[in-house]
Amino acid sequence: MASETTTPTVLASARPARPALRYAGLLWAIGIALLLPLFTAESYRLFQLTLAAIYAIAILGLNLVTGYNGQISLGHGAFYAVGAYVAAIMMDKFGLPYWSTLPSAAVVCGLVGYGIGFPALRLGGLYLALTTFSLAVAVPQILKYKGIEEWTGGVQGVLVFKPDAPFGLPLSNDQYLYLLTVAIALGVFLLARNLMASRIGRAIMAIRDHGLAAEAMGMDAARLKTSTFAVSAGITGLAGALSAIAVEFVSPDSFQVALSITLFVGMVVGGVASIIGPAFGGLFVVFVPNLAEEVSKAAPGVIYGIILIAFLFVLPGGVAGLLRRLAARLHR
Amino acid sequence: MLNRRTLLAAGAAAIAGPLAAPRIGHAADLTGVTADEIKIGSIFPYSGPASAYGVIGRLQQAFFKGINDAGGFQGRKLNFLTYDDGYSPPKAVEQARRLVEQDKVSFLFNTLGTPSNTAIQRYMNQRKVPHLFLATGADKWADPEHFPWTIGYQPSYRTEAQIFAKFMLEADRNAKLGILYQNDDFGKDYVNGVKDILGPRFDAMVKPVSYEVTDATIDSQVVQLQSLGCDAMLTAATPKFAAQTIRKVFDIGWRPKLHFITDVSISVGAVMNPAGPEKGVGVITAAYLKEPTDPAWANDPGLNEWRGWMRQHMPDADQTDGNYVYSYGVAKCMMQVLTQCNGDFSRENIMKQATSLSGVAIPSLINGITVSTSASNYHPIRQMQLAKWDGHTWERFGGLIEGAG
Amino acid sequence: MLLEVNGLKAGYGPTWVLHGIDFAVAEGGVTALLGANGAGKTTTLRAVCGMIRTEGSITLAGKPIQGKATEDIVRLGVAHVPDGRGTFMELTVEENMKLGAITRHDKGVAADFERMFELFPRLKQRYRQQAGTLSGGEQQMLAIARALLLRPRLLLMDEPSFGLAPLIVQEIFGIMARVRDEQQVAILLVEQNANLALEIADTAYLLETGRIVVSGPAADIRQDESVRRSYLGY
Amino acid sequence: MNGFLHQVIAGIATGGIYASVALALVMIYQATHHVNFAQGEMATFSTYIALTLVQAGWPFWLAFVATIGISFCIGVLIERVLMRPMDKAPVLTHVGLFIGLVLVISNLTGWVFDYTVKPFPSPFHDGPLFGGLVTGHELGSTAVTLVVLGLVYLFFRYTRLGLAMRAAAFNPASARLVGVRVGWMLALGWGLASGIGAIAGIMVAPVVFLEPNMMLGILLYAFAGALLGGIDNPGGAVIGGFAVGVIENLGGTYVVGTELKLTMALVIIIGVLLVRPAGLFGRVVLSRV
Repeated sequence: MASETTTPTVLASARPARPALRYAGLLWAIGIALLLPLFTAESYRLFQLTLAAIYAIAILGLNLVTGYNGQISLGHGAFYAVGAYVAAIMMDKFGLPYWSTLPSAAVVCGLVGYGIGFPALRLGGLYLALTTFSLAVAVPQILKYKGIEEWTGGVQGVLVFKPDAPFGLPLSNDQYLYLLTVAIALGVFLLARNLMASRIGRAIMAIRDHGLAAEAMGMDAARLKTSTFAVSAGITGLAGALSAIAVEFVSPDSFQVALSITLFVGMVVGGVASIIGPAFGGLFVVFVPNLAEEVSKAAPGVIYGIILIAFLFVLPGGVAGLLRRLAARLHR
Repeated sequence: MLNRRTLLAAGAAAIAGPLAAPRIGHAADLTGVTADEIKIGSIFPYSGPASAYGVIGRLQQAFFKGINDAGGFQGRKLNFLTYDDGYSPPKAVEQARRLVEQDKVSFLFNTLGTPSNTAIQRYMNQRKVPHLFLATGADKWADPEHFPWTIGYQPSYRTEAQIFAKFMLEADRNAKLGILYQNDDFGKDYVNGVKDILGPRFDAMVKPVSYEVTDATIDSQVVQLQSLGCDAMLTAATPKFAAQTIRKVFDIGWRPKLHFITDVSISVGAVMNPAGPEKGVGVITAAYLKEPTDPAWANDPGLNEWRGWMRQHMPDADQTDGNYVYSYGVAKCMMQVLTQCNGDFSRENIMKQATSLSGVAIPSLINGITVSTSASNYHPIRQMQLAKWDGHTWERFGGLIEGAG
Repeated sequence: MLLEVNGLKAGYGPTWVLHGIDFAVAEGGVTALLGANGAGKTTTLRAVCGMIRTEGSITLAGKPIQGKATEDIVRLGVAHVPDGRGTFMELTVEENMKLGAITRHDKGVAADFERMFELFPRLKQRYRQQAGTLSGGEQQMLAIARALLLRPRLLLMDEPSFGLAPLIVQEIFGIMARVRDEQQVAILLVEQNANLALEIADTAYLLETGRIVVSGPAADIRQDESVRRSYLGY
Repeated sequence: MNGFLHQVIAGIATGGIYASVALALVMIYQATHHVNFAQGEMATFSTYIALTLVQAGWPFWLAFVATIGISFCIGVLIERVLMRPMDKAPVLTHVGLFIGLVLVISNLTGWVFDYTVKPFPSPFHDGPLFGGLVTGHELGSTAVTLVVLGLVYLFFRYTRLGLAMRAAAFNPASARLVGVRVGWMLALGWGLASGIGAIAGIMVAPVVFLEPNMMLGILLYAFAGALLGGIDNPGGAVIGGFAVGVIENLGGTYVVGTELKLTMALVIIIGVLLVRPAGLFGRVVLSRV
């Protein structure tokens, strides 16, 4: 659907300087690769790929603020959780349609992110990292709080339902959800790409690289930083909402600290300050733990940790770093 | 969306008929069963914060391997597929779908954790795949009307709390009870159980105080309960915090008339001895399992069977870990179901036999406690027995108590 | 010659900034390295003490030091007053100075401290203060004192006049002249202010985009009208 | 009033735990300018080593010293093998490495030493004192924390090596230019932090009991304490640790309830940081150009 038509045209036009033909082929290949599972994969695989796409969106959000803007967040799982709960509560308590929850989750998380962005301004590097980390620890506990139990379902969480394909499309829930997620992911990735290629994007990176200089150049660094935090949180919140719909369940245990760590790992593995990197990060965090488990049932965590460390040894710049090097070689 | 929901509700009602009585199933669903094997699915937290429970899954791997090495079960190999969910519900959904859709297991067995099982329960019932003997003490699994394919195993925490509350009322109608509970489904079930019994008197009689698993100590909570004037205490905590509680209560010189403790935390080796055996004298619990480090069971034939099995199949495992006893028992129970199937391993029949257990004795259960189920009784283990710590062992007293269920 | 450099290439990324330069620093005395912004002066100093990637040969008193780690080169008696002064902002003046002598285990350290206080009386006044609170000139003095406390055979100085008021620059160059006259140390001085540098130097080299274009006794270069016009711009 | 006093004292006792771990965090920060997320897991692992030695019949204090030594070596080894080859990698990649380290060590601990809760012996008179207000162990371990703090202070303040380590952490480029072997200083820093972590683990274990996740929550509170006191100030971190212990108890008991006490502690800390971004006792780096 959307992926088929929008991918080649928009991406190609976003890179006008490049020879369009060379990329058109690549983009068609990507488009086909994205659509292929729809017809070949079992619904369980589709579900996994859907999760990977959702994580990719969430990681992209994190990458904007941490990778591009240099504000280290170890607590993006908190926004993911808030997005998921917004979706679940809207669907379960108010009977609202699933599609309406997505923009709402993004907006709510954007506002929360904006709020967090203010103290973040005053907290440099490490302090911000640790503060956001504790936010990630606190959120599950806040979700359990009895004062809001009526909404959040307390420790029991909230069950929701997957949507059917609209307009009588001959697709299963899993197929439809996969398409929807991939389409949204493409949209978000393109937006992020265009944002980072724009003047604002350059300013966002300038703040990371030369904070004082950027300010001296007349940029309103504070506003830009809080806005970046908001956009980042909004994107991650959107992913959270999608996850609630795909998993059909939210509970405090779904959003423990490990989630924030997972997102961070995905970002580093995919490639810091890269648009395409998070897509690989999403695949990594969904599939590599299963792989680790195949290796050792006794201690899958040890294997996963070793794979992660080895991966970073081989590719300190993540998958995106590797791609950049390959591209440079091709161009030479 | 509303349409869909009503539709589903109607659907649930519609399927409830045939499902509530799986025995009348028409075309037998033999997924996961071939002439040479039966595929069994399982999910445990082998990694992450709850990995302590991974040992349950590890014993079961060894258990089914042992059966296969000895020639299999009625000529079939029991192919036990177990995956890690890291105690994360989304991951549990993924693994459950992997087991059901990709590996095509016959049924899921002993999946662990209330959140993870909540996340997959509806899926399992929509797919009509047996979801047997969940490793969680939540009360909600016994709901044959809505979820005929899901059945729990152990007595619920809530039932245990009800037993404690009744006992307290008999001892002292005006006791003031302090509850220290872990702020999750496990802990809250104890609060709810006490509420069930005390009803409107709850607020006046009870002071519940919670702790988080991330807390370093529970000192503050214990001090708080003491200064609020509580004269009875219920500790719904995991072993580490339970041991801390017993020690702290003693150390600050607080001597509550009654101190109840969840049966999750009655290990002599991991709770009572670390706390200081003399500090816990008089603490009361309601148990259904034999505790491997309790000298009372040193020569118990049932536990000796388990010990012999452990020596043979898991010689390096830590025999003081009660999770192994639990796991061995539930695996035995599973074998009883498969035996009762009498060669018909359709999903319908497996579910039917799992809900037709009558008085099955299991070596790990306190003598006299048996497993019984029926189409309307989805509480396999309903009995417990009170026991008091005497400084060396849990001294059982009174008869078996049938839970409210 | 104390320091001999032949065919030195050096750079940061994949490209070279220095394209094969030769120069030498005699025992004692001041050698000046002049040139415009971006000519490669700072790069040369960094190359000498092993902070960046290099090719070619560098020998100190006849022994090759090319490819050695910075700390090992420093321990052979090469002190470096880097651009930006390299002050340990969080530490006190005292600790900064102690760090200068941290590789020394001889008995002369105390006497050298006294000598530094004599050269830089202001450092004595600010001895217990956090170094980050010093003024730019004071930090420059601290950096020189730190370098001298190593008792170096070769002192590399990167733009000691940079960003300082003329009066302070005067003071610092005065002290450098004293050091040159009173102490056994060769100085390799990088300066943009050529006039100032040539006053104090014995020999000078002129760098342009990574190549040495002029070399000779400082006095000759000072006098050479055409060099002054085309390269030094005064 | 009695209850209030008890809460304060219980808070100080728990705060002592946070303080000792916060001290280890600050140590490694001073020496490497990294915050090691695997610190807690490393400390737990060390504590198991100590337990193994004690159970093998070693006298407590001998096992204590040996464990510190072994932990020191493990710390140095990790720096040499894992961190050294990656020192040119971006800082976010380092955080990724720390996460990998947490995964490996925490799961390894459970795998090797089992998950059951184990009692850990206390070297002090381990019983209630002063009517149950504190235990002998709590007093003893607080004393050990303070002694370690004193030694750390003296080491950094008055020894050549301590100065070189601080220089290497603050400004590695300049440190090289005065001849400091920066690579080894970082390795030593890891070793020291790992050793101090082992002390913290051994002092904490008798109170909270030993199990593989022992440090999970404690590490978080220790972070909070270190942030509150100032991540570059060992003394501040110790005070911060005690303060967090008291704040969470009083807040949990009298203000928001136990469910939100962690959240409240965080809000307070963020509040403090907004006013004093470098923590209560952290040094703000002044610089003039």
